[in-house]
Amino acid sequence: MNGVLVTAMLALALAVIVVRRRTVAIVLLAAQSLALGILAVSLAGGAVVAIVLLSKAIVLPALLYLLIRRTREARPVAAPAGPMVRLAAAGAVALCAVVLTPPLGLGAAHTEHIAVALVLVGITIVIARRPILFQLLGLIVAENGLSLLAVSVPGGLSYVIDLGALFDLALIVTVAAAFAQRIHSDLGTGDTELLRGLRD
Amino acid sequence: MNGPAAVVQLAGIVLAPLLPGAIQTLKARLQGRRGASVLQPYRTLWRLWHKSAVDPQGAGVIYRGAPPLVAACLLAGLAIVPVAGRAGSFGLGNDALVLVGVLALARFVLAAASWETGNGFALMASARELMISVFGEALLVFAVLIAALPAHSTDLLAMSHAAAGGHIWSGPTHWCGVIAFALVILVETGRQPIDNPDTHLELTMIHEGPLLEYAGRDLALLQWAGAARHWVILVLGAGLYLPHWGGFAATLGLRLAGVGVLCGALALIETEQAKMRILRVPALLGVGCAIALAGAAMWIGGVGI
Amino acid sequence: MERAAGSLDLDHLGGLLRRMPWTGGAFLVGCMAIAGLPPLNGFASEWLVLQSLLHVALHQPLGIALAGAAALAGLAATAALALLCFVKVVGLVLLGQPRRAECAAAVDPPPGMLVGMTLLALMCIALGLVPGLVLPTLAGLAPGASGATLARHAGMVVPGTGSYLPLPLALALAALTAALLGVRGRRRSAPAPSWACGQPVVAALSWSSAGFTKPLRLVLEAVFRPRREIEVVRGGGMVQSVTYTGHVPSLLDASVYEPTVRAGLRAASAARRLQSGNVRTYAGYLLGLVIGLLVLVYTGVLG
Amino acid sequence: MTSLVPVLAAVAPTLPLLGMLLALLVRTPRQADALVVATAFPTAAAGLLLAAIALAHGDEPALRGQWYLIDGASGVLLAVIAIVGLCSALLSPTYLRTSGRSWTTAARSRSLYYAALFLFWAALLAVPIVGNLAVVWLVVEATTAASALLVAFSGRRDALEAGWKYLLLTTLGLSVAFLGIIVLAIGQANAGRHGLHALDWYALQAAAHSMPADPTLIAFVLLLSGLATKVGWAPVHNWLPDAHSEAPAPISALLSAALLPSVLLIAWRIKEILQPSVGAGTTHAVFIAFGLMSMVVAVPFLWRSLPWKRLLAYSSLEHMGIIGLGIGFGTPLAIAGVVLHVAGHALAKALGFYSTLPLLRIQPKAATRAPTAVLSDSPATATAMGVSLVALSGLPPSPLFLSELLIVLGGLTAGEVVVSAVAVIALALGFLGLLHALMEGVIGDESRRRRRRRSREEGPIIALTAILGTGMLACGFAGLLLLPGSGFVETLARGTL
Repeated sequence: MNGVLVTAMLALALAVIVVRRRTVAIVLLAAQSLALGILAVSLAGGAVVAIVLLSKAIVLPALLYLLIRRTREARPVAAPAGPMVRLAAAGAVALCAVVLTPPLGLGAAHTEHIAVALVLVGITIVIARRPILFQLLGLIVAENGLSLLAVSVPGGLSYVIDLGALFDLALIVTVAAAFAQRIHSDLGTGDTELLRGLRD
Repeated sequence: MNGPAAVVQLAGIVLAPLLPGAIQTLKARLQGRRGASVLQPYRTLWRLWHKSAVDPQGAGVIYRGAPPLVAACLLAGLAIVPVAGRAGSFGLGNDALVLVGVLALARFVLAAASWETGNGFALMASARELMISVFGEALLVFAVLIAALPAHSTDLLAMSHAAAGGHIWSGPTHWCGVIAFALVILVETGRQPIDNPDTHLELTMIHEGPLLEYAGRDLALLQWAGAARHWVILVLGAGLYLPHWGGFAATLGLRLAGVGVLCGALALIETEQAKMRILRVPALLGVGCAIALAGAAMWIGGVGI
Repeated sequence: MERAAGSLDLDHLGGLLRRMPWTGGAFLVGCMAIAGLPPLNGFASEWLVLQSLLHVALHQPLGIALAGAAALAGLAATAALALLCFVKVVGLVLLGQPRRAECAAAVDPPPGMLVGMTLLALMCIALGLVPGLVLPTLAGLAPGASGATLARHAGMVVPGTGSYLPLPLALALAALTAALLGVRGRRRSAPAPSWACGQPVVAALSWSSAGFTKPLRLVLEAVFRPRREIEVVRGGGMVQSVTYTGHVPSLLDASVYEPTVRAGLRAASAARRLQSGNVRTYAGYLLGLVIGLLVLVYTGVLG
Repeated sequence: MTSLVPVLAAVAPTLPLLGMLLALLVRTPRQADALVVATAFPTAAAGLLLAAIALAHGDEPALRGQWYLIDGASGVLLAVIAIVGLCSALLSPTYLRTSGRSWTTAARSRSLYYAALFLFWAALLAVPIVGNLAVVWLVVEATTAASALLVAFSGRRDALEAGWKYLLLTTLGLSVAFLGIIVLAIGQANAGRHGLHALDWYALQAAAHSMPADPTLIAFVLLLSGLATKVGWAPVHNWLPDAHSEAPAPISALLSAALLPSVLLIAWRIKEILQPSVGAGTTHAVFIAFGLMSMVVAVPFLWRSLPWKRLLAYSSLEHMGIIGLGIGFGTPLAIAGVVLHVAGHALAKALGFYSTLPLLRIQPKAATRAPTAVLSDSPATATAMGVSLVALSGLPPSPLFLSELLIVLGGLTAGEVVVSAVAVIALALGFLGLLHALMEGVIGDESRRRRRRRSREEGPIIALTAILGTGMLACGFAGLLLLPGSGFVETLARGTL
């Protein structure tokens, strides 16, 4: 059961990098967080962990959806490369992660590989997608990868770390949302390609 | 024992004008002319001594002081060069490099004098002379080095002792030294291929240029200095690079014979050789330096000692 | 001299020795010392360097010995070059006719300015006459000095090689010059213009520094590689004017420094493309770093 | 005295948090400024006192509490953060008065600025104090959020771009670092130690020998590459110049002088802890690689005539490289150099950034183009800029000269001759860039002497130059007399916490 959920998380991450519309991407991300929440409950069942992950599955997507409504996009931002190229890149990065990570001490090597793969795919999403929202989604995917590994630590990390991580993620996402909204009102679009003023 | 050696060195003062005289007479005879007698330089010195000097416009202390200072330098040179392997104790030491320095001082003073008078020909001549001396001094120092190799010192006495006997001639180094020093003799005495001593065309002069402005006793002193330069270089050449052995008397005889041979050789070269283009002279001296360097390399490499 | 003659350009001076005896004298001593002429300190130090090079040629293995021999000849040639250069400087500045009105009216500066120069000139002469006193202490300073200090006396006597006794040499030269002056007696001399093929001597005939060094520059053309532009202006079928501008480029700057600086700046501007401004490229650098380190760990290079 | 430590360790970070809350409540700008002064001084006092105690106890093992751990290095950093924080807080009113437009309306932006500043300062003070690796990560993540807001405070498009890049890149880096922390947590959990205190510095060091080799190496690599992004080492340094040149001057000073070295302290402690299991060779190689790369990458950028703050940012890149190199060498001499370098660099860089305020008033275009002949406009600003540039370029009176000398000597004693040689060459080339800025920007040529405009704003900059200048000289002499061979440096070099 857990293996299926973990693989589903990776599949959802790869879907996020492919999909064109922002709302669909947010739904995919919510699904990924939900899968993570279910996995956490089935593994350790700690109350705190459950609350944290369920809030990640619900509150964050809601916040992002709110952000999209305020940053209306005339036409979706053109992607630098075709969806298939992006998918191939993400797949390659995931494969690298799987090959390169040695056994990290968890019983399930599968979870370790997927967790590291998720973090690296998160970074690839930031590289592959131009819109600010997708870069933010990449950030959250990487965060989900971390939570996946954190959840599967035998005995679980202490609640202080979980709550702290959630608080930090919330802080970062709100600040990022403020940035996204401000940049959108300044530029008129969420495309980061226009943000290239500072170079040497 | 230094007495006789000192006497011979001092005799050099008197005998010096004999050398250019001998070379001129030999050259005349070779060219089928009767030529002046060997004592002609003495007569010119005597004549000049009794004529009045000249004050070119704007001539100052350097112009008037140059002839005595140049003559003094050459006298010091005479005192430094040992004649037959022995030197009078004049207290000036017998170092070859000091001799090079003294000759350089004489050249400096003459060039300064030509600047003082501002005479175009004198300046052109001293410019050429100093240019040639750049390569000439390098060659002279090379020759000194080759002679110093067996002696391990630049002291002329030690060098002439090391050059005594026949053993030194077995290696190629000494022969390279001979070639190098031959060129040095041509440069220092200002003989035909490099400079024409008896030219009257101011544009071609090198050695006589600065003497143009002088007359009377000043000119006599400078002419004597020229002759003394011959004596110093030829005696040095004979001492270092002509075979000699035996006691003081034998060496002295051989040394004077050597000087005679050198005068003959110079006369022969002067008759055979036309004057070289001035800008080609450095190339010739460069070849001399290369030969000397090769000789030194063979000695250091231990070839044929 | 700049205060008195208003300019330091060699071709605009002349005849300062008679008008500024103290400064001229100190300048003359300085030039003779640099040119390495015997009674002064220049020759003493040059003599020591020549001796040391000779020892290098005598005692070192072949390669170094040859280098020593070549250096020996090189130093002698340089000394002659210095002699040529400083005769020219002395001639242009101190001797001959003044080339400008200010030089004619030049006078010695007040004593305050003279003290320094004269002191240094005297030190040049003093050091030149008795270098032997200073030599042992200087030799002791050399790193790894074997402690075999040289004997301390006026002249320089280096055991196992030549000896240079400047004091007796200087005294001999002075005495002989005085004697010859005495022998020459009162100079009966008539004023006469200096010989210029019978032409009256005019200022235009006075030599410049370029003329004096022309033979050397011609001979060493391959080394100097002088650049000269000759521009002939023709008008109405006649040559109106010919302007000649020539200069000797400094080799090291042209062939070493400028190319290096240009290459450095070009490389720097190429390297600056690293900061391209695109946030996605920057994230790419992070991904590359992480994967690179993981590869290093995987292949065992790291740890 | 040590009984005070737990109290101070708690008070130092919480005071600014209190200030943050008050800043959000306060209404008028004048009240806000008064609040700043009211909170800045006590916090700085607490920080400095704690630092003093830590430095006094430098040669004994670190002061350890239930949740805090303070050793000699954290003492130095606490002092630096307190001083630079105090100066930044006191200069903020001047900045706000002259900064013109900002992110939101005038009244709201001032309290927002102070709130973010105090949160940032509190988190900074917490970093050297907190004794747990995971909690330190959380605090650093908080600093990122707070400082991202401050970087984009001026609201211009460039500021937004810089803020977004800073936020995005550093958060990604920290996620990678957190991955490393979790791998360590797994190792600790497998060894039977659970909960928060399994990740305490002290607990990790105790378990260092028993850690499995492979996972620990992966953890070390992930942690280092993550923290490298935050420290601004090449090749992940790209956010550094943008963030520094767009942030308000007091914030850039805090970023460059305090934040980068504190994250470096974390990396240093991780190196000390994981060294037994990962192997000294690897840790030294990684640090030396990062250090050297940063110094070499900084050179081409320093050669261009950069705007003033951007030049200081690239100089920070170079100096963080030097500190990384020093830690990589690890010999006592190098460690002495590192400690002195952190202090000296902080003061010099802070002075450089503070001199931006009067500079921008004199030459407004200096924000986007290199300053020219500042001396002719305002000698006071020119002196401040000149003192900071001379100090940063490592000319003898500045402590950085001594610290760079110590680091290179340390490198030679560690046998890293080639690395030291390359480092010295990189330093010399970097020096060319700074020298160019000094001559062109600060002094400029005589011909363009414009009439001097004396403005009343020059008071603070003159005071700051004097204070920070004497601070630097004091650092230099303290470093010269005390550091090499002292117990303080021995314990740091040994690395036992």
